[in-house]
Amino acid sequence: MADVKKHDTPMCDELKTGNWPSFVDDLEQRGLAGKQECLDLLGQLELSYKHKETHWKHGGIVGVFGYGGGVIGRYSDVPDKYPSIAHFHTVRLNQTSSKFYSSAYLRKLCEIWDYRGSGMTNFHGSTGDIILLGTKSNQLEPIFYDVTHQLGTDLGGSGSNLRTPAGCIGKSRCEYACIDSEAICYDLTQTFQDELHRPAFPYKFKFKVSGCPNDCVAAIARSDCSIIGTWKDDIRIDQSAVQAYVNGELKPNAGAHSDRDWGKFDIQKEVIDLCPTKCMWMEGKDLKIDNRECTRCMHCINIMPVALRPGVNTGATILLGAKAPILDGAQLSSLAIPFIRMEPPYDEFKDFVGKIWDWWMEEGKNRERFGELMQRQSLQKLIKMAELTPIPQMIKEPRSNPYVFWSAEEVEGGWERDVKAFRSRHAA
Amino acid sequence: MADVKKHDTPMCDELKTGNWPSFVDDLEQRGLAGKQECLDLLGQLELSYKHKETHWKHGGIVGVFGYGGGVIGRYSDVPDKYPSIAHFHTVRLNQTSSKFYSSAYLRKLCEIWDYRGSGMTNFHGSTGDIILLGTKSNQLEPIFYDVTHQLGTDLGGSGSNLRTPAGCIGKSRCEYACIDSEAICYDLTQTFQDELHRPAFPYKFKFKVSGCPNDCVAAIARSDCSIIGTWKDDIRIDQSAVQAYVNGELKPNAGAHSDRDWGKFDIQKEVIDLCPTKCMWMEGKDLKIDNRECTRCMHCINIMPVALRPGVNTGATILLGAKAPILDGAQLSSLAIPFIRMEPPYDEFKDFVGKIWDWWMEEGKNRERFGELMQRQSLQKLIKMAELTPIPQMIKEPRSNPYVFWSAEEVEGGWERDVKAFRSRHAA
Amino acid sequence: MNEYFEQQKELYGDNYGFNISEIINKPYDKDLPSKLYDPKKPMQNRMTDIGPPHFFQFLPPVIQRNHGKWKHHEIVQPGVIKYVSETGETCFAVRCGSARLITTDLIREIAEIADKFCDGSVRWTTRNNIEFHVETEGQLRALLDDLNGRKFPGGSSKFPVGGTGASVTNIVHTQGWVHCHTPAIDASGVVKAVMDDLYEYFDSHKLPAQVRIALACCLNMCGAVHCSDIAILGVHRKPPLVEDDRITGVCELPLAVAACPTGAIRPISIDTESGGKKKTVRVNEEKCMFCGNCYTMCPAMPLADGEGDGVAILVGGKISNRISAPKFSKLVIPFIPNEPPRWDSTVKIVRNIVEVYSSSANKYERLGEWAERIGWERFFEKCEIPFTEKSIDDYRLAYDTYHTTTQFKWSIHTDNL
Amino acid sequence: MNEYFEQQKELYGDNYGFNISEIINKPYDKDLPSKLYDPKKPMQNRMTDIGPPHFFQFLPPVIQRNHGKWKHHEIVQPGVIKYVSETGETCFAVRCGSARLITTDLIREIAEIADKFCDGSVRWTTRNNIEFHVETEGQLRALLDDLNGRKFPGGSSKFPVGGTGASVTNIVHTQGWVHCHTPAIDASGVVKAVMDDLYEYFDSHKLPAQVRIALACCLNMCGAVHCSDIAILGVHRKPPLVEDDRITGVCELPLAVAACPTGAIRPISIDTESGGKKKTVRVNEEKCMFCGNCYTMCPAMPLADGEGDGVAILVGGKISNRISAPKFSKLVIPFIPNEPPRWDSTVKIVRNIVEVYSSSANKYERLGEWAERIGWERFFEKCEIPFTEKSIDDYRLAYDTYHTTTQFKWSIHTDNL
Ligand code: SRM
Ligand code: SRM
Ligand code: SRM
Ligand code: SRM
Ligand code: SF4
Ligand code: SF4
Ligand code: SF4
Ligand code: SF4
Ligand code: SF4
Ligand code: SF4
Ligand code: SF4
Ligand code: SF4
Repeated sequence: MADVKKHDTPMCDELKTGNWPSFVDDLEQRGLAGKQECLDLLGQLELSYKHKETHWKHGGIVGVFGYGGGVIGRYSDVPDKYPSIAHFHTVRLNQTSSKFYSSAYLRKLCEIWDYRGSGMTNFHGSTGDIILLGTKSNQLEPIFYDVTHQLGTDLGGSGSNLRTPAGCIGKSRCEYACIDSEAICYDLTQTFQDELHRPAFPYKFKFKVSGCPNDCVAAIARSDCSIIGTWKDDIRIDQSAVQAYVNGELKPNAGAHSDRDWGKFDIQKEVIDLCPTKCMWMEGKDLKIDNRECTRCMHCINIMPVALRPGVNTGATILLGAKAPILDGAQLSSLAIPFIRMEPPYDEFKDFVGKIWDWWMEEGKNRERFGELMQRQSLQKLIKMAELTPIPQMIKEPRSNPYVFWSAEEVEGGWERDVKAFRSRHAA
Repeated sequence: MADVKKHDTPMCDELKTGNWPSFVDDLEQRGLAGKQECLDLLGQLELSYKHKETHWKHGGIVGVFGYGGGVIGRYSDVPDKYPSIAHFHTVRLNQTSSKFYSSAYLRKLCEIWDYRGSGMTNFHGSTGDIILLGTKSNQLEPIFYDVTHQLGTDLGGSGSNLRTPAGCIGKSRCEYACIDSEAICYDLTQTFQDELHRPAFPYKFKFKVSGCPNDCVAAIARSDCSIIGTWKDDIRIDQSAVQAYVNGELKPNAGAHSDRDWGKFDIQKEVIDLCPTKCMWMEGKDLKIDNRECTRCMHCINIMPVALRPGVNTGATILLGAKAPILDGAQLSSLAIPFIRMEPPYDEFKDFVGKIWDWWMEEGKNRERFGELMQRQSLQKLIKMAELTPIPQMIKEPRSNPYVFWSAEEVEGGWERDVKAFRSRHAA
Repeated sequence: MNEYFEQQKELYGDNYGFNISEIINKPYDKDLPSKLYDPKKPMQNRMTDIGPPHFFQFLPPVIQRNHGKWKHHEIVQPGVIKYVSETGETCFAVRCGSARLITTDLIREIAEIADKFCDGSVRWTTRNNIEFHVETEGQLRALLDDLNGRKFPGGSSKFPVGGTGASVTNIVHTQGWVHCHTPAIDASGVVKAVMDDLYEYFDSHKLPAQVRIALACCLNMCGAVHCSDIAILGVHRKPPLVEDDRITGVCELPLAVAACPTGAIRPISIDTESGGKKKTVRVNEEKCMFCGNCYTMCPAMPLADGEGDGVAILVGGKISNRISAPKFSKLVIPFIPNEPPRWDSTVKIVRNIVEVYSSSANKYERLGEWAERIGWERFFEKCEIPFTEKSIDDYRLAYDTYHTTTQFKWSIHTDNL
Repeated sequence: MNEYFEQQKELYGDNYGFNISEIINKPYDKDLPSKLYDPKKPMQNRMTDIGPPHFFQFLPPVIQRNHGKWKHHEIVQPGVIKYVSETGETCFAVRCGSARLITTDLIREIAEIADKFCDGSVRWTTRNNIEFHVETEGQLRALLDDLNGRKFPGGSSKFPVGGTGASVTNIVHTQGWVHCHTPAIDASGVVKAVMDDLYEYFDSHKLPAQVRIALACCLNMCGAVHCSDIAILGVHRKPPLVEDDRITGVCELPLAVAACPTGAIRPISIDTESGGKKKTVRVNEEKCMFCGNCYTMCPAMPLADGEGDGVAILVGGKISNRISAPKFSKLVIPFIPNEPPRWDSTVKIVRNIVEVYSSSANKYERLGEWAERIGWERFFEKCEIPFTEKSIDDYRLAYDTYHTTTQFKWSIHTDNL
């Protein structure tokens, strides 16, 4: 056993029981196997459990040469007690598109991290990065050289720059994928490395790519630019498989409800009545869909994946502006482009991104997210700056207030008016 | 024929044809029968049709002694052309609760108005007043003496005061009335004559009273304080009448759809499925309602008025703050009191009104409607000032942002904190 | 006497308005004011705060007897509702359209009809229709015949019967060019033109549900068009003029500045011809949204302009709590020019919306419920209304109207993508 | 080679990350950085902007062969999904819970399993679960047995299988007291406590629909809890301290002032002990809503406080566009004290919500859809959550949450009226 010091952590220890994987046990084992950082972290966490307060200082600015992000500086405010974690910076790495790795890759990563860091990680961070949790300032450059040269992997984002894009598993494993979310995620990450590493934005910016409206990467809630697969043609129907569901030969929702007796599958109640647009009906044994009325919510497809499949004329819906509540309140992304082809090299999409970034970099205030700019300057402004066409799909409903802006050019006779002429018709 | 001058009004004249009552014909006839004002008004309207602009000057302040409202000053901006309407002030009179009048009352009113005014009226104004449309400044005091002494009727409101309350026809003719909207309207009008006549508010204030949630006086959209009848117990059901509807013996919705073939009445489709809470079902021949889940939307009762009636444990829901868009955008009234008894002398309700007025008069800015104050200072403030209990019925949904205010008293240990003590636990 | 009325009397003491016929039945004394009113002693003989007469006195006898006892009703034909009381009595209400802007002569005619058929009683509805009440089928027929025969010289009906059930009833409206100083459109003329055109929907029950139309001649929205199935709204499109010459005389400049919701008005000093300085204001025209609030506060800032002003159409509002909650109307057509005297384009557009709605909505479905069910993209498509950015909200609560889902329908707007 | 991968390669030229095994398979050279990196010539040997390796190389062979060809799937048991390809091939995905905060040793163990059963491939889901892929039923059983046997010394599972279908899957969460400077609560500890308690819902399919739980340790909401079925949110309740002594040294005062969304911070000058003047700020505590944005901008304004900080619970959010549009979570419990190490009250409250939901919602109905269907008054009643004014919105878009209809249900809140 290595030469390490274990702190007394009675409270943390209570988190060893129960069935869910215990990070305490994991850390303790790793610590006892030679990583003092893990034990010191548990020690400091125990102190936090006692004080009910964090023991990390306000982050300092640290990083690697030439990059404006990728490292989060962190220092303990009780360094004397836990010296091995006095410096405890995190390093963010670009994850792979759908977070597949080889064992060799992981092992190499572990070697690097055991040598240069705490041995603790987050697989993965909320944005999607691989998070290497805790190292010292003097290790940052070596880590950078290690991961680039020896792991073929670059740093992720932090600060006012693009963050590592993320996507769902998409075509690797999912039959619903209308776009190649992994390839798009890869392409955007590569294309925008400069934006990722050298902060030039008013604030952070995130891309997320989901292959279909189920949105398994939470793009609509968590990315400034949400790319979500969809289709324009008809849902593909295999009527015999529909019957197999009706007859109970196939399990509804692919078995997602297997541990409770919900009664016999009822296509009317469980599919047709729940369709939000009520655009489905049975005609004898055939399931019919009025596809023009369908809003592609995925429900019927989710319920009967063997019988129904998205159409084949596919592309993406682009929505903009999602963010957490700071400062103006949380936003979901709002529809900007109802349908755009997403085939490499994605030029049309990238042109669009260029336009919205130009606008934001021109007009965005310091620490103003893209969604806040949209709110402050209006959807009309977005439409103008991104050269979009206003369409009703962009809104939930038309405005109810009458406070419409007009420009002089739109109004017959313009805005030049003559007080005298007015008063000649109307005595004051 | 009296000695009057008719103007050439070719455009107005085009409004004489068609089946809808022609105000042009009415005015012209009255004019030709001796009222120059009516002809001058048509003349000036013709000019407006030509210029597509109003020919009334910005209103001046006129009124009767001791009252701060009830008269809207108005002057023509082309008085030379239409001298009889050079002054053209309107006088607002308190209408009766449900706008019933006797022929004798109307005739007397006409006599007064022919003598002292233009002979033109609005029956009624949007707020509900009788509007006497057009008189001269020197007639205002005489009109006031005439209507009070000889018509038993007072002036209505204008300016920053209470406006004449209005109500639906209620118990006079409607089987749905859960509260006596006419009596309440009368009582409020009488009780608050002082507020109606002597502006002491930041801006206008309107009461409207509907006997049930059908809201035939548009209270929820058009009054700062909306009083809407409702019931707490069960919908009364006459099962044999239900069957009469099912069998086609009674017409659904009391015959409101008689001129189109909508097919045979289908209680499932037309009532049960449309119930917003889906709290109804058939049990054999009986219609059942889970009344605790009912939101008293009136739909089922509207469809089968012979079979269903509101409960008998009745009172009102009070909602606050409706208004037109100036300045902050339109508001519908928002729920403040889910249920309050409305029996004379309505003390509990009037206490409540006193509290909200006190708050508004204390805190409201100039020209700030009550609803705008609510928005500016929050529902929480309303709850506090009106001594209400916060309940979920007050909101559509709980807040989604986490920006909660706490007071020092609510927080363990209060807000006094010691920087030194903090820094003794946490090195800076 | 009636128990209910006695109770009411007790509550209010011997309030002046409780014996109204005594007052009313005295002949009109034109000279009374000059006898009573002395400008030097204005409080002398002044009667104040009397309010309106108590309504009960004006009710027809059958209603007095059955007040609070009504059991159910049936619309026996468009415009005629039969009420049945718990006492077994019945009453027919006959609803007639009205221009609302009516003269004393027309009121006298109404009084005459009331005397002839209705024991002298008549009422107005909350939407300005006139209602007569009779007790028997026979009286009903006679009343309807009488009403039917009354026409204006130009041929229009004086008392068209209708407006009940699934119909277009009277248009709630405002003053327009007949009396107000801020209108962008006329009221009475537009209403006449639209109702003439929609008349077939007024005297029939053939719509999916009631269609309530309202008109307001400016953004103050006295017609409360903000919650109507179809709203006709007068809008300005040119920023206010500023009359430097008279502004300080007629306005408090700080109030004018404060009036602007967008902060578009700022105070400035300008040089006068005489070499001095004069205070006035300037409008940042890019920030003006033509609400007219500055003009309300300041007569020297008029907005009205024959070319600039016109009609906006909003749809889909409602007030009742039936099935769905009350809703605001939504702006679907930002501008139609003023076309007096018959506002042809406006009339055509309103009819088109009514007809498309009528042919597509479900029974009992209000216009706004229908639009929400089919989706607004489909509404614009079906009604062949061009969608413009003007329908997109950019005011205070705009974010809540953004479309934050991938759920939408393909429509004419996306077909070329 | 695989056609898809060839195409991808073509697109990106011979990008560094396209032949990843060549790089990876070289042994780790600890001294490489010191050989390559020279602080005086930092650009020397520096490799930048390479991004991540191309994902395709890491896919298991069966997935490489069937990329883009999957036809349908079936969840054969909680945590195990069988995919069927158009080619006829099948693949089983096995999902294991993970603490997310994991050590290199645990990652090595994962690598070992991947080597043993999955041709060396493994992935993480968007919710931080671990997924292994095998091709045959036999491999599946062997893998499951292996996973089942792996436990930590304290007894917890290293790789619990579950999280598919109508279950509670992994809690998306954040750093908490393990790494961040602004948290009001811990993250890992709370998650462990809640997941231990809800474990039966993780490895079964017995809920009406999926229940997604997220945790964020402060209002920055890195866990993006704003759209979760159940959200556990760390909140402060005491205004920031102001460290007059060091504030000018560590903060730009104007930035701190500007950071406050409610304008609660104003700059002031105070007298120093030495008789001079010093700049600092003061907080109008009545206006503070404890968002922490000032602390983000200024280290001399800490909010954290053992008594003040704790948990808020929000519910009813969702992300998918299935049936209903994505929704925000709504605040239903404003505060629960921090109770390390097992946050008993929080755990109990979360379980109660899950159970009431589970027993009352319809099949396929997400928590928020259920709450909206039964009405929020009923939600509070059924869950026995006291309603407080803290749940009422008073921020920017508050008006849109006011209740503007008479439609509501009677509930425990109105029973005494
Ligand atoms: C007479 C009047 C009340 C009054 O005090 O004057 C009245 C009278 C009745 N209303 Fe109303 N409503 C009257 C204005 C209203 C208004 C206010 C408005 O339009 O400004 C509303 C709200 C409109 C809205 O939602 O936009 C209104 C929404 C209703 C409803 C709900 C209809 C719906 O589908 O949403 C009902 C129920 C029904 O029609 O079955 C109703 C039902 C009724 C009933 C059946 C009530 C009864 O049993 O007596 C009355 C006859 C209805 C009819 O005309 O078919 N009344 N009713 C008003 C007639 C106006 C007119 O001249 O046309
Ligand atoms: C006469 C009437 C319209 C009508 O043709 O019936 C009317 C006429 C005027 N209204 Fe109104 N309002 C009338 C009912 C309304 C209503 C409807 C209602 O009461 O149900 C509203 C919408 C509801 C509300 O109160 O918000 C309404 C909202 C306004 C507003 C906007 C108020 C706001 O807070 O948004 C203004 C502007 C103002 O107060 O400065 C306004 C201002 C005016 C003024 C006084 C014009 C002005 O800018 O000073 C108009 C005088 C016209 C004239 O020359 O006669 N009027 N006004 C209505 C009063 C008659 C009556 O007493 O019965
Ligand atoms: C593996 C993963 C994608 C990835 O790239 O990692 C994934 C995989 C699948 N999702 Fe998902 N979803 C994954 C995160 C999500 C998320 C994101 C999130 O939770 O942060 C969502 C949005 C959640 C929300 O709405 O709040 C999500 C909403 C769905 C839905 C919509 C469910 C609904 O009722 O609203 C479906 C459809 C279904 O379940 O039938 C779906 C369906 C599926 C299918 C069936 C797709 C397929 O055919 O492969 C996959 C298996 C589902 C299962 O677990 O039962 N997936 N899925 C993610 C697994 C997370 C985990 O470890 O538990
Ligand atoms: C590490 C991570 C949490 C985690 O445990 O996974 C994280 C950690 C921090 N976030 Fe975050 N955020 C992380 C994902 C998110 C997300 C989720 C997402 O990207 O999907 C969000 C919500 C979505 C969004 O972008 O709005 C998020 C919204 C914030 C915000 C609020 C931003 C806003 O506009 O509302 C802040 C505050 C700020 O930027 O000043 C913030 C700030 C921070 C800081 C840098 C603290 C600060 O005040 O400076 C945290 C550093 C913690 C530390 O010491 O390691 N973090 N942050 C996530 C990044 C890992 C990764 O790269 O994969
Ligand atoms: S978002 Fe759609 S395509 Fe992507 S994994 Fe989820 S269900 Fe599959
Ligand atoms: S995808 Fe959704 S909207 Fe389209 S048919 Fe299926 S259930 Fe209906
Ligand atoms: S609001 Fe209700 S009570 Fe009043 S008239 Fe209308 S339906 Fe009758
Ligand atoms: S009143 Fe409305 S909510 Fe109540 S049972 Fe009838 S239809 Fe349903
Ligand atoms: S809506 Fe405007 S223009 Fe029309 S009456 Fe009211 S204030 Fe005057
Ligand atoms: S019209 Fe309205 S927006 Fe324009 S200047 Fe006047 S007050 Fe401001
Ligand atoms: S939610 Fe707050 S406390 Fe937690 S990691 Fe993010 S910034 Fe730090
Ligand atoms: S915590 Fe937020 S609201 Fe309070 S002072 Fe700081 S920035 Fe302002």
